[in-house]
Amino acid sequence: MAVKVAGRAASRSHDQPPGPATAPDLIQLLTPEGERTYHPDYPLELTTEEVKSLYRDLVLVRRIDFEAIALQRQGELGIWASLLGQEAAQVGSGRALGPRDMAFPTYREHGVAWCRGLDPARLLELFRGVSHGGWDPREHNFHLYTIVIGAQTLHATGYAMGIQRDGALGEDGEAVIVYFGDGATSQGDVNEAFIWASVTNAPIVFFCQNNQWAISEPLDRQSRIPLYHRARGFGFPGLRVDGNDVFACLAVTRKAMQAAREGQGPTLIEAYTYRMGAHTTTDDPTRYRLSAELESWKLKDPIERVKQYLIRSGLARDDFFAAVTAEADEVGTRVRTACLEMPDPDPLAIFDHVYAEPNAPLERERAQLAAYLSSFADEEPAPAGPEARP
Amino acid sequence: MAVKVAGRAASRSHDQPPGPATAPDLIQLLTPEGERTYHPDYPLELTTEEVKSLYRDLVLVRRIDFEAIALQRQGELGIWASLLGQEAAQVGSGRALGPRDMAFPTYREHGVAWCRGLDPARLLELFRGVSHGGWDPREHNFHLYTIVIGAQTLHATGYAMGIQRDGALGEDGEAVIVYFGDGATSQGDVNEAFIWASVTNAPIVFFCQNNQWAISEPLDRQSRIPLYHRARGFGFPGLRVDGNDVFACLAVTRKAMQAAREGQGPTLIEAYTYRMGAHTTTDDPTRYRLSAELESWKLKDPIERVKQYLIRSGLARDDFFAAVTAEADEVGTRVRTACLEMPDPDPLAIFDHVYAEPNAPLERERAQLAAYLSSFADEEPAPAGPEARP
Amino acid sequence: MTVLTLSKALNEGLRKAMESDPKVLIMGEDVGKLGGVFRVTDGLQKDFGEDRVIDTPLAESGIVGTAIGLALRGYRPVCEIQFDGFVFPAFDQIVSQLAKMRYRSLGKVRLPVVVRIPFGGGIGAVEHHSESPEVMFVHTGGLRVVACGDPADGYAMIQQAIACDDPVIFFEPKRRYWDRTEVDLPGGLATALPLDRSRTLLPGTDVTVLCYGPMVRTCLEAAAAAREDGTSIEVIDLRSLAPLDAEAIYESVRRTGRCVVVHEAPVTAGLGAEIAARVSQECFYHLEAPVLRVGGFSTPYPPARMEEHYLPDLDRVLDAVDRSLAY
Amino acid sequence: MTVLTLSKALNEGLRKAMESDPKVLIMGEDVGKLGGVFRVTDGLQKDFGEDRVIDTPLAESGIVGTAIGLALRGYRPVCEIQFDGFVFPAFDQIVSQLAKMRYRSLGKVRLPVVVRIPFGGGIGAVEHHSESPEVMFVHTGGLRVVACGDPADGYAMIQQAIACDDPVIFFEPKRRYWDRTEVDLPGGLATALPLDRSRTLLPGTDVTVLCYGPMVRTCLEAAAAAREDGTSIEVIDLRSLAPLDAEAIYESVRRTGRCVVVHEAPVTAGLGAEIAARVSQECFYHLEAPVLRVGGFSTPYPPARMEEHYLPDLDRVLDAVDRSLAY
Ligand SMILES: Cc1ncc(C[n+]2csc(CCOP(=O)(O)OP(=O)(O)O)c2C)c(N)n1
Ligand SMILES: Cc1ncc(C[n+]2csc(CCOP(=O)(O)OP(=O)(O)O)c2C)c(N)n1
Ligand SMILES: [Mg+2]
Ligand SMILES: [Mg+2]
Repeated sequence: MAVKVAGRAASRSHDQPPGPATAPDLIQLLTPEGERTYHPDYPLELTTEEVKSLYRDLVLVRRIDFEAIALQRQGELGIWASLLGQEAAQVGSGRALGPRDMAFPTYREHGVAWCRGLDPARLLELFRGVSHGGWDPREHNFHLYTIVIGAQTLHATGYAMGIQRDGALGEDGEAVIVYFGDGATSQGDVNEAFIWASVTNAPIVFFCQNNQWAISEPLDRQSRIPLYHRARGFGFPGLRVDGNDVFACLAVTRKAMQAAREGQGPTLIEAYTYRMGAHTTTDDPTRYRLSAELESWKLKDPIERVKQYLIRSGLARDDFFAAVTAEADEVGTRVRTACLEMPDPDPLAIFDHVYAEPNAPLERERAQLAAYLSSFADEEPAPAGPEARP
Repeated sequence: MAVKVAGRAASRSHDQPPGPATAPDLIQLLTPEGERTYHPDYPLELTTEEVKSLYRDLVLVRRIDFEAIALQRQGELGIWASLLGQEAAQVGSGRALGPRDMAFPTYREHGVAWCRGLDPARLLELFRGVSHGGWDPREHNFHLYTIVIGAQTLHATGYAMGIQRDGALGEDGEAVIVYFGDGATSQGDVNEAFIWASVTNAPIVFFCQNNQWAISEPLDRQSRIPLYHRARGFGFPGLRVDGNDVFACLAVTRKAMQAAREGQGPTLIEAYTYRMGAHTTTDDPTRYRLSAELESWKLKDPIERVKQYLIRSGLARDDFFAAVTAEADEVGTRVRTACLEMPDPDPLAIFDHVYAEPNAPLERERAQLAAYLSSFADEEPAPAGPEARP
Repeated sequence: MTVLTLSKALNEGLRKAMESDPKVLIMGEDVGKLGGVFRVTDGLQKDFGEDRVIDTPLAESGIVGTAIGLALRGYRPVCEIQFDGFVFPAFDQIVSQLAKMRYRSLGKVRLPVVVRIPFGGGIGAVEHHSESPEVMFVHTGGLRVVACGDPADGYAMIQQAIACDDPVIFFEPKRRYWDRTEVDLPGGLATALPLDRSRTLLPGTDVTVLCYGPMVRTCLEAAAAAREDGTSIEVIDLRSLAPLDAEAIYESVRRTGRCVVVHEAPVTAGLGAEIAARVSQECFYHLEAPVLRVGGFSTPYPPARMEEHYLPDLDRVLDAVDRSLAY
Repeated sequence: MTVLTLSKALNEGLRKAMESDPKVLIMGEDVGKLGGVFRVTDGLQKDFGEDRVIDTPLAESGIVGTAIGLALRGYRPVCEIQFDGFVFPAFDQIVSQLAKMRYRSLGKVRLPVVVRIPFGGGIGAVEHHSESPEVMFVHTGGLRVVACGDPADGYAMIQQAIACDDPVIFFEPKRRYWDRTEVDLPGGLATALPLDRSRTLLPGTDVTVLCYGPMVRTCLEAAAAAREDGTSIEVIDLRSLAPLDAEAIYESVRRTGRCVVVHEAPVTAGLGAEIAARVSQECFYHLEAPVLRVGGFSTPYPPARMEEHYLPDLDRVLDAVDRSLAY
């Protein structure tokens, strides 16, 4: 009963694994084999300590992610959005930020959160259902997770307009980075953010992690040309970086952020990467993609290539790798413990923080719920969930 | 108290009249002086009759527009959105359409409406407040006016997807044209339409009349690069045509529509023109733009140049021009009479056409209003407006 | 009779509609190979092709806006909004275009578009996945708004909604997707209750309880518990939220003299307000107690570990019934 | 005391707020040189510069979305939505972001954003220029919703809204922009009525009439006419639609025993429904008649030449008062 429509774009190719992006497009400083390459525009110089520290971050954020997946499987989290495969894009860009720069994440930027210094337990609160986020964005200059696709791109642009108004530009100035996915590029809000940023020349970097999939939809449902080209339609530069190359992500983001700080306006960075896991723990990617694709991307693993580089160039030995693994286990345990120890919120906290100013009708609702709940006080313990009572 | 913000785009230039678009950008087949020029990609050949007929359309739609402005001044219309200055963009593109093509207008496409064969009186109904439109889009393949900026671009794209599904593509196939303004390019919806059209390769032409202003906002509030470049960010061709050149608008639109029909997908056409009048009859452009700008554009008048061409090349003489003027007066009178003769709608028609299927609560409301109105039957005539009774 | 989950019943209803009318299309995010995050469109792309089951770009305004265009061309699109909280980017297209184009055209345009929205909480989800925005559409003239409460209704109502020449906002109680009941698959729609009619699920004499969507099961359970205490609750599933089957409601309340309305949406300016206002007026001399409303609080939807206290449950329904009886 | 139009009073209020707090910004379409289509921001860009009075790109989601970002950075943006019907493209940013970010952050984020919306009909406009969408925001926890009814309130309330740390949806009755009253310009806000309080404009004993925005004048005129016929109407301007000043309403209705709510928005699921539901419950034993609602019909807003029959006017208010008294 399938109908073929004339004049459609060439048939979609998501049964074939997306090949590597064509060479001239892709900015790369470290090959999948761990070979350091050089790019005239991105003369990145890293000390051994810096490379090791990047490696450590990559390993640690992957470990936190694994722990969270395990916690979800054990019923301790409601859901988890894994960053597996995107560690380099997140750590590379996250480490490119200065302390005064502001980052606006989606729901998957656990690696960036780590680089900003946010306690991973705070992320788990959200996925456990204890809060909707609840951290103070100003504490680490890391905004709350945003779940509505694309909405945060406008917040970030407005924030960048605030930096302009504060006179906080210049060599030592501030800039904003905002994260979003390949699917998000189709949302009106994201395109409006491009317009605003371009028209106001706002100090902002649009960091798109193209992980090839928006849940089950391959990239060709969102665009028929590479995403980084989108920027040129709005009049600012766009470029594509190997999203599995932490060096390249660092160098490219650093440069774009500095340009933004210095008043040169927005840049779109497309980090070409791959979502190695399911969309979230409730997703089943075997329904829509072939394992061959996954296999081909495994060869480009963002952590393995740094390890190879460290080994090849004799910068690190087994004891270093063992120490990082041990630290990862420690962090994993800490995260797990923090998760298990999280108290459930007080039911009456439903009414907290709705308004800054007093709100009489709401206080009345709070009092009513309090009275209602206390009417059960002498009965058996409250039911475990709304459906637990028959 | 004005604050200067560092790092903003170079200061806006709307105190200077926008100059002519740079030559290589602008597709032109007839100079402001009425000289015919040639463009390798647009070898337009027109018979004398065709040129005269285009001239006639230009004059007639301007005359209808004048009549409507006058009617508004006399209190017969609530408001009017003048097309003055945009006649060539509308007639050129409108005449490029085949009868089976579908056009989606904004609220200003009176010239396109004319080319599609819609009785101008129907337009006046809307601006008089007798209906919200009320014509059948299928009758002339001319959709209803859409007032919410940009919304119609998605309708047009969906319609074009329907053409694909109907198998109505090919040399004799169908395509869609959708109109919108320079301001509209900032709306999320318009950008989503670009995405949809690109991803589905829909048979659609996006026809943007860049009349330099969105009410009081000059183009630099919407974009820092020429609007036709927007398309390249989405992966389809964009081009800029002299919007005051009816030949060029005809040729460019004809070619883009044929490409769409043949399955080559969308094109963005930016018709570079100027809103010679106020945004609408309630607007006062002296508050925000200089008369020098207007004066410079008067030299590029879309009608005058065709007249000069006809005279220079000896294709028409005074009797022709006199006849067109006479016909214009006739059409003007007809439109005026039709407007004055429009009956006010029956109050109970408020309840008509809300639903296709019966709706009991609404019928009850209708009955209640009927009873209420008839309770005044033996009193003095109903008040003229809600505020007329003290 | 076949026993089906609500998700599967909707799937079968969609399949039947697609089989009987080639103009029926399905469009949305992940509706194709994945079959939707709740599997409501499972297998349909495989059987009807990519041109009839369309995985769209990730943009809800685009989904509804292009569906309007397809309807203008003669198609009958069924849009899926992935979760309730994501209908808002499409809000403008729904309230200013979908709802108004028939009126604008003096009846010359019809827009048989169905917008399916899985709605409500109780699944332990993160923010924006548990909203109940139905009253905003009820307030918008030109839309029909319905909610199905069980698989049998889901199967019939989705087909009726697709057959309807008006735009229909179709709410599906997401936490009931895996509930099962018997569904009369071969049975034609001819014998089905019309789409704009409520259904009395349980007759009763003491209190009328009105509900829809996810609260239908909750209220039936409450009625069963109340019966043991000797209270006879009449449970009416509203099904159609716009237009309301008002006469049926009045008839019941005039009999019982008491009315409780239950929904998950915030009580403040929720659908219960409209019902309470109407019932208070139309049954003024019959009411023994004010119409009481049970619903969400006037807050954003809380984090999952608090939702059991936010959502109306059996106890809160019974509490309201008791309060009503105490007048 | 100075006699000002509502438009000018709002303009003066904005000016005062901008003078006293350099973080206050104005943003929207045509708010700069043009001073807004209703001239509410007239002269402000000239005096405060283009960085504080920002002509934005033509996109309402962008306006509200970037305002949120500016608020995160410490600014207090006042967004102008050009007409009521154009708030819907910004709906998602308002209900899912602006309303919820404080809650999401457990109080760590405050968003002192004001969204100004000229609303209502009666100006003979084309489609989408006469809407009254206020109840949709009232239904959304986390927002404050207010409507000013006259120049004096406009002047004070806009300053209070800007000073408020919560997001405020600020409705301005567009057909009253050119109405004039005395405004106490030098008078400080200290003596002004708090933003969340209603105001009894006319005391009365027979019927309580509740109204806001454009209906304030209409109801005062109706009360004057009724007085001649010997009926004493108490007119209350609600001013704050969320939160409602509920106790003041109950107090009045308990005294009069009768209540009529008047607004332009469709009656179906309008704010009147919420008020009727609450009053019916809280004043159950005091009501001599059901709460009656006067408002728009359950249709899209009609063409201008029919609006006089759609809009509540003096006669329709009096008709409802008579019906209430007849119980
Ligand atoms: C407005 C909106 N629509 C739908 C969703 C449901 N949804 C959550 S994630 C997602 C896919 C996002 O894809 P992408 O932007 O590529 O980011 P990724 O998840 O791949 O990191 C969808 C459709 C949503 N969160 N918000
Ligand atoms: C969504 C929306 N926002 C605001 C308006 C008010 N408005 C009407 S026309 C207009 C300017 C449109 O400019 P442009 O797109 O350039 O078209 P033009 O009027 O110049 O033809 C505005 C802001 C509207 N109609 N719709
Ligand atoms: Mg993705
Ligand atoms: Mg324009």
